[in-house]
Amino acid sequence: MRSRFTLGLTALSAALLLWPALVMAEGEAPTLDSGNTAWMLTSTALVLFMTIPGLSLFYAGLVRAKNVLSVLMQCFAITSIMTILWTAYGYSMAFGDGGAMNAYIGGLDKAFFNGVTVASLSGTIPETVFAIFQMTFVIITPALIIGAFAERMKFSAMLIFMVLWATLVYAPVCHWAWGGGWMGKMGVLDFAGGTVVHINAGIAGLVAALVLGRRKGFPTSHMPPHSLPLTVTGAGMLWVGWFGFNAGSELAADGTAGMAMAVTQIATATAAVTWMLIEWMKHGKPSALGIVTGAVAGLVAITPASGYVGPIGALAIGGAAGFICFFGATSLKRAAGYDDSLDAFGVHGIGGIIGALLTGVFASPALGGAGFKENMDMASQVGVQIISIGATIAYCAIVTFILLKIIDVIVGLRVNDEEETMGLDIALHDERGYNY
Amino acid sequence: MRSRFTLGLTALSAALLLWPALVMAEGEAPTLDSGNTAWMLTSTALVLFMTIPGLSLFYAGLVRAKNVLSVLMQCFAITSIMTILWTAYGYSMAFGDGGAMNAYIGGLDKAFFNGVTVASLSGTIPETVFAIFQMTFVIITPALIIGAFAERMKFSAMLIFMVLWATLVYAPVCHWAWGGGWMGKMGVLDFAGGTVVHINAGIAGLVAALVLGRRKGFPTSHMPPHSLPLTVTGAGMLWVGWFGFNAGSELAADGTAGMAMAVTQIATATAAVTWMLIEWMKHGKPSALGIVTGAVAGLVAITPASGYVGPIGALAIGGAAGFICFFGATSLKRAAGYDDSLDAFGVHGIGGIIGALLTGVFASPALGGAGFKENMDMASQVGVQIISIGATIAYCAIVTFILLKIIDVIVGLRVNDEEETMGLDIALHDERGYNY
Amino acid sequence: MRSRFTLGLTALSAALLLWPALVMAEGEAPTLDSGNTAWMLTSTALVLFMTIPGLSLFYAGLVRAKNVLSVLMQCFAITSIMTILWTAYGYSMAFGDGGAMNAYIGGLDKAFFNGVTVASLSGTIPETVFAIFQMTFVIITPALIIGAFAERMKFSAMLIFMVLWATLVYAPVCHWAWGGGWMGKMGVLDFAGGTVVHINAGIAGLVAALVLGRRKGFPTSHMPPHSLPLTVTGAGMLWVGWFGFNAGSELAADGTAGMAMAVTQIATATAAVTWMLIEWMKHGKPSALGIVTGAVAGLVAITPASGYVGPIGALAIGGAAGFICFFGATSLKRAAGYDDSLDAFGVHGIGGIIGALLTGVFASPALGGAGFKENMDMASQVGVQIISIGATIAYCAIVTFILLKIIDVIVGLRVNDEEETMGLDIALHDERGYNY
Amino acid sequence: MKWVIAIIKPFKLDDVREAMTSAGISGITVSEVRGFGRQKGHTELYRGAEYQVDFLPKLKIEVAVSDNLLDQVLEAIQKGAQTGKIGDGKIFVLDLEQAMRIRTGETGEKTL
Amino acid sequence: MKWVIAIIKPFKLDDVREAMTSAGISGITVSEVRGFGRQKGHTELYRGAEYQVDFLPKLKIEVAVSDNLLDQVLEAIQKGAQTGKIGDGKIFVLDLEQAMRIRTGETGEKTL
Amino acid sequence: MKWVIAIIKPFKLDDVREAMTSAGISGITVSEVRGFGRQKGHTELYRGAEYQVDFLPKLKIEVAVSDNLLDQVLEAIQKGAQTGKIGDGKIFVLDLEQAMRIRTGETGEKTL
Ligand SMILES: Nc1ncnc2c1ncn2[C@@H]1O[C@H](COP(=O)(O)OP(=O)(O)O)[C@@H](O)[C@H]1O
Ligand SMILES: Nc1ncnc2c1ncn2[C@@H]1O[C@H](COP(=O)(O)OP(=O)(O)O)[C@@H](O)[C@H]1O
Ligand SMILES: Nc1ncnc2c1ncn2[C@@H]1O[C@H](COP(=O)(O)OP(=O)(O)O)[C@@H](O)[C@H]1O
Repeated sequence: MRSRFTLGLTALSAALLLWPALVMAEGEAPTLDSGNTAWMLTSTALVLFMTIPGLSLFYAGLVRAKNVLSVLMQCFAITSIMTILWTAYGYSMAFGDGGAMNAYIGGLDKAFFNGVTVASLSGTIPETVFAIFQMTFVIITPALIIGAFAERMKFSAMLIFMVLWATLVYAPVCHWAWGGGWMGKMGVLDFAGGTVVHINAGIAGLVAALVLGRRKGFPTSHMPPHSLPLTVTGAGMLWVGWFGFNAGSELAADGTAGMAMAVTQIATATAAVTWMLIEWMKHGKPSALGIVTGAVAGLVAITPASGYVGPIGALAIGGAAGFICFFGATSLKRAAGYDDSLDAFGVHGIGGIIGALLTGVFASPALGGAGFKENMDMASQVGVQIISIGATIAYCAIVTFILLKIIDVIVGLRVNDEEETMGLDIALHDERGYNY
Repeated sequence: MRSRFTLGLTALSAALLLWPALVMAEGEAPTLDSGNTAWMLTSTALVLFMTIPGLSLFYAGLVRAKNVLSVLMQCFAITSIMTILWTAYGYSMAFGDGGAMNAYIGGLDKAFFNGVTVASLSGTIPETVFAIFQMTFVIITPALIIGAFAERMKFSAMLIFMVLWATLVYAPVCHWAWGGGWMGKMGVLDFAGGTVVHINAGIAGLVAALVLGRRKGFPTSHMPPHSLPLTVTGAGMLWVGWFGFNAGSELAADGTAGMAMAVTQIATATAAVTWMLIEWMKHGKPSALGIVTGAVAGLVAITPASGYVGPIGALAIGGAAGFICFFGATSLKRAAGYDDSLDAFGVHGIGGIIGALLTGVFASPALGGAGFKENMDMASQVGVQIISIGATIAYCAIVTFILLKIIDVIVGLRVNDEEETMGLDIALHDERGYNY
Repeated sequence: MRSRFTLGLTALSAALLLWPALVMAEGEAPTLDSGNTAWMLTSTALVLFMTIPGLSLFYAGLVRAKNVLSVLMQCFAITSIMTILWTAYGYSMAFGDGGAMNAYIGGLDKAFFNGVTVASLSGTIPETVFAIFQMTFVIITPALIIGAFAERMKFSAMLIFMVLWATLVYAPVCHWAWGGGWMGKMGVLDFAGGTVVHINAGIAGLVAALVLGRRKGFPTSHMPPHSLPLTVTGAGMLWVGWFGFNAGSELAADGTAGMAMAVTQIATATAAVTWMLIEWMKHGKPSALGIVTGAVAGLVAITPASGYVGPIGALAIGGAAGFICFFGATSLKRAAGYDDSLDAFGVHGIGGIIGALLTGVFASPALGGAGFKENMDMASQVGVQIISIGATIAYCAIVTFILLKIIDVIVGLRVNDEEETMGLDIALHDERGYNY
Repeated sequence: MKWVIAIIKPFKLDDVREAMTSAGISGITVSEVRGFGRQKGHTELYRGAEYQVDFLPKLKIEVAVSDNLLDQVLEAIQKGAQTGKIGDGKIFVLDLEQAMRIRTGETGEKTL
Repeated sequence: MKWVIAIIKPFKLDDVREAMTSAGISGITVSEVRGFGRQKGHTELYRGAEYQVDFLPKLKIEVAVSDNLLDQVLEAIQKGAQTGKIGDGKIFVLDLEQAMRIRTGETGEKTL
Repeated sequence: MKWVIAIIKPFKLDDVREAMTSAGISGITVSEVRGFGRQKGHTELYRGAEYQVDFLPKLKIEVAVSDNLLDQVLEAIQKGAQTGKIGDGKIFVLDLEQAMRIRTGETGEKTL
């Protein structure tokens, strides 16, 4: 996310620039821009829309009817709890000033939105808007993880885990990349959350799938999605909402936001078509679940790249994501034998890694990109990307593993066999999804 | 809803302010701001989205399968009819000049959008945008009421009632609070519709539930929601759309809009979590229907407060709404024995009262709020709030009661027993919701 | 779509205009306006939202359960393929410079978004945004067509047809009207796509319905919609998204955009109510499917008119659309005997023609409109509208027919009887919509 | 033993079950069916296409009873399901040769 | 009296009902079932997980008939349901001991 | 011939079908039913309104068998469906008088 001004200056003609340029030269702070604010208010709504109802429907359609509410409820509860957590201390830990520790974590100076008033600005938009835009990110990231352990985790254990995970994994990694921490300082390119959101969620999901173990009956008995229309609807909503995610990460309504939206569209479509074609060739028929999964893989992969690459980069990243995630969510999962129920790792983990890596390549101006960070070339940029990916994977995997093990001892992670057979909706929530 | 300028001035640095300040000093009218207009166009779309599909899905999921279309149809028909009514005379009655009667009702000078041209402004946005933004409010308010009499009211009677109610209740109360009437003059704080929308709808719902009587079989036979996934989806859409409702009521993309969005998010999440925890403690399990109902209660309660309170106020109002509405929609309803089918009163009526009241408290700058109306302190502000709440309740209850009684005599309010058993979809609309 | 400046100038007071006016007087190009850009980013999201999930749900609910995924999949695949096509050459063919052939078709100078950079502007918004806003139009137009041949067309044939149709029909007609071609030069008024989108899609649908023939069992055996709640939800989404379609076509957040949104709302509501009342009178009961179909008819008809007419025009156009399309989708279809499964022609074809025609009438300032094209009166404007409608119908019908015949020979258009009986979901995609 | 099949109106299920329980029945099986009979159906109308629906939603109750309970059970079902209006449904009795409880493998009347 | 159970292909319902009505039947009960038999099912595939579905959607028709109508009814069902392709289904006949109309309490053949 | 009706727990379907196939059965018909019996149901709670659900989802398997296969089939179903916990279900056997294959019109044991 970079200042609107850098870009704005390029785009504006000299005459019109004269006056604000003079003002800026005298060291004035940026002022509120109603257009940028309008777009960021909208983007915040769009990213919230990604989680509820978007992602929650996408996931809900994929589980069996007896677990449909458990998934919807998890997404809704995460949305609510993360809002409070972010208000209380998350925003401050991620974007506050960490003093001596600032390379690793922010401070508590902004706890309970302390000092964030109606008049506070963050660049050209109100700081409240920046804070809640970022809030929608800390909402969707844990929600993505639930895809990995759907249909078997206790609701209570899930809540405890998510609170700890957001505090100990999300907030620090977010600070590293965007809040002034070491990763950003090192020059990582992560426009909208390749490391912070998707790799983080994907790895946490993989660890959770391994620690919790497989669902009863997996993989011998078949567990078809109970309602693919819900899933396809959710996928459409994710696609639309993702415009806020990626183009919103510019924090302004300008040329970069426009390009971010364009490459998001192109990469997503390319990944969807790629997945469809591979499936058509491999299995003889293209499926609705296939094409929407491909689209999500494309959305994931373009996320870190969206403000940095051009149309050509989008085609390449989309194609790669469709191709590699296809094997991640099918062959790899079957070969390794873990039960990543809804492919949180196969799509978000793998897609995020592909995207973060290729951002280092297609940011190249020669390939239509916006350029590398200062004093970097493709090699050094890719190096920085790899370090960032590696650090995120390692840190996230270790902390997630420890957290899950501790929670397992204290409250237990899984429902018992009878509850799993009966379905989580009745077992944990005393309600049924459908009464036709 | 206050002028962008008041706030803008605070936020802008002196240097930049100089020029527009001079201009304004010369008494120039405000000019169109594309950023504010962009946000208000978006907000209008968001608030329409709250009714169709948002609220209509929320309610549709809660009824039995044989009545699903009746609810969807009522919401859709209300959307259409209110649009015509607002165009023809509603907007003029609410926001036109009432001359000598202006304290109570507007005039007909703007009937059929007379004088509202492409060039008309309302503050910094086109007047067309203001008029249709307000139109989305007169759409959702009657739609909220149907929750109280779902599954038993005649479609024809419903239409007649809504037209009369919007004319004789909504338009005047809207004028009182926002159109230059006595309530606004008295200094009520109602940012986005605590009295106008929610108390109004909730009270009308309660009266309707009492006049129509209970559904056949209530409360002995069980009437479980036929599709909670629809309800949870609708709740998510309401949450997202509500950003337009509350942050849009600022009529600008500025710091107040940002804060309104932030407190909306915080109060909603707090109410949702509060409801979930109470249910967990009282019944042993938290439910999906519970958490989403809590969220709606939070959205309702923060509505009048959204432009006036800060994060602390939001936490308090959300907590109070979750707590009190829980008992309103469960214990109170059972104790009193009325059949408010989908809890229009329990959630909107009670939540609206809580919010309108607490706005008078948490607007206090000492509690992080934006301050009371001129020359008011907390006591006098709360006094004004109470008078406004009381007047709305009394006026709405009386007129609603009279209207329903008259309509009952003329066309009859309820379907007959056989139609109720068969379901309204077949009985009134000759169609069935599902043909699997 | 006209420049924000024309209108802005009218609306702005002299003092504030002075400075920018001077600048413009010196011949400066328009510069990026963040407010307009914010609105266009939003509009792009809204129009994508119309197709996925909006239209896809609208159509999906109308088919039988065994074909639900086929429809969702077609919409999703079209979304993806059209994105790639538009990026590769569609945008260039429609909006590029066609040199000597420019009256009929654009060139390939902008293929693969060549020259469309972060800094490129289209008026006051980034060109990327203009290009993807237009992309969402080339997505929805083919998606509309599938309503005509739902439940029987091969997926492979559908894909081939759509690629060729978008290339040979959509791109040229789009260029004619909006890209600098003969129709625009002649002075056609088509604000958001009466000819380009709706007549085009409706006629292609009619031809497809005739070439493919009826579904097995039509019209003797009954094929009730499998889930009207999906359809009503989709209709609500279409309505909301259409604000981006129509008000977005102004390419700015200004008074014309506001009026476009207002007339969209009014015409849609009027058409919905009109349809409801006719059905009530003719069949004794109003239906949910009826009212939402009426709304879509209204949305279609106001599309070409939205930037040119006022509230009175909207009431008239909405009423006409509701009335005439009612007979188009019921009596006409039954009389003629073709199987336009989901009424792509009955609603979009007929509604588009009504709207395009009446635009020429209600653009009249005497009727509250924005005025005719330069040097035109109502007669000449209606003449131009008729020529444009006629040319679109003729060109589209002929090319569509030829394309379908060729594809039928090469890969075959229809699934076989057994696949049709079994349902396209299993037959073509190896999946089932629902597993309750 | 007898195998009793009753077709009833859906909203009468609770009444019938209670009546049967009072008659000493401890297990029944219910399924959703569509019935065609003297009771008139309704018309459905979708975009002008009319459709006469003759099949109405009914519930089918199946219960295995010992011979000596049969009469009481028939009476219980009839009482519970009756509204006196057309479409109340039918009760059918077939002979049941054998019954087995899966859990224990026991057979005969004691399994009912 | 006889209790006739027919398993048929879903899209044949209208034909069968018409044939039965012509044969003098005034009431039938239909339910949705899944059938496993000689007719091959299909494959479903979700993200690479293949699943062989052997159960096909069928309709079960149940009808009580008087002994003298039995043959005509069997013929009517067979004619109405036949496509000649595998999977057309089966008809089963059981003995029916008693029938009662709930509304009136009458029993015997006249209730059918 | 016999008409065998088994009420089982839904997740046991695959086991039962396999056991029956091994016992020589080539066709069965399955439907979704709700069972009321000794097995306790559960509570549902919607906005404070409690509801005791006594009906549990079960599957009903219907199969026509020749007399000589009956015992093996009963054994197969019992083995396949048994979990040893309450609610495993029941098997009922009725006499089947006649069977016909719709496609061919053949009747008797060979149609099963
Ligand atoms: N001969 C029959 N065989 C099987 N089911 C029947 C028969 N006759 C009626 N039914 C079932 O009983 C239901 C009620 O029958 P109907 O003739 O409508 O009213 P009534 O029971 O009052 O005579 C029908 O909907 C059908 O499900
Ligand atoms: N022995 C049986 N008992 C119960 N139902 C059977 C039996 N055999 C077949 N069916 C039912 O009849 C349907 C059709 O049988 P199938 O063997 O596929 O074809 P066909 O009827 O042409 O021989 C099956 O799907 C199943 O529902
Ligand atoms: N007398 C009966 N008639 C018909 N169905 C029965 C009868 N008794 C039990 N059932 C069916 O069998 C199922 C299992 O019975 P239940 O008493 O719960 O356990 P168990 O089979 O272990 O004794 C019930 O849910 C019901 O569907």
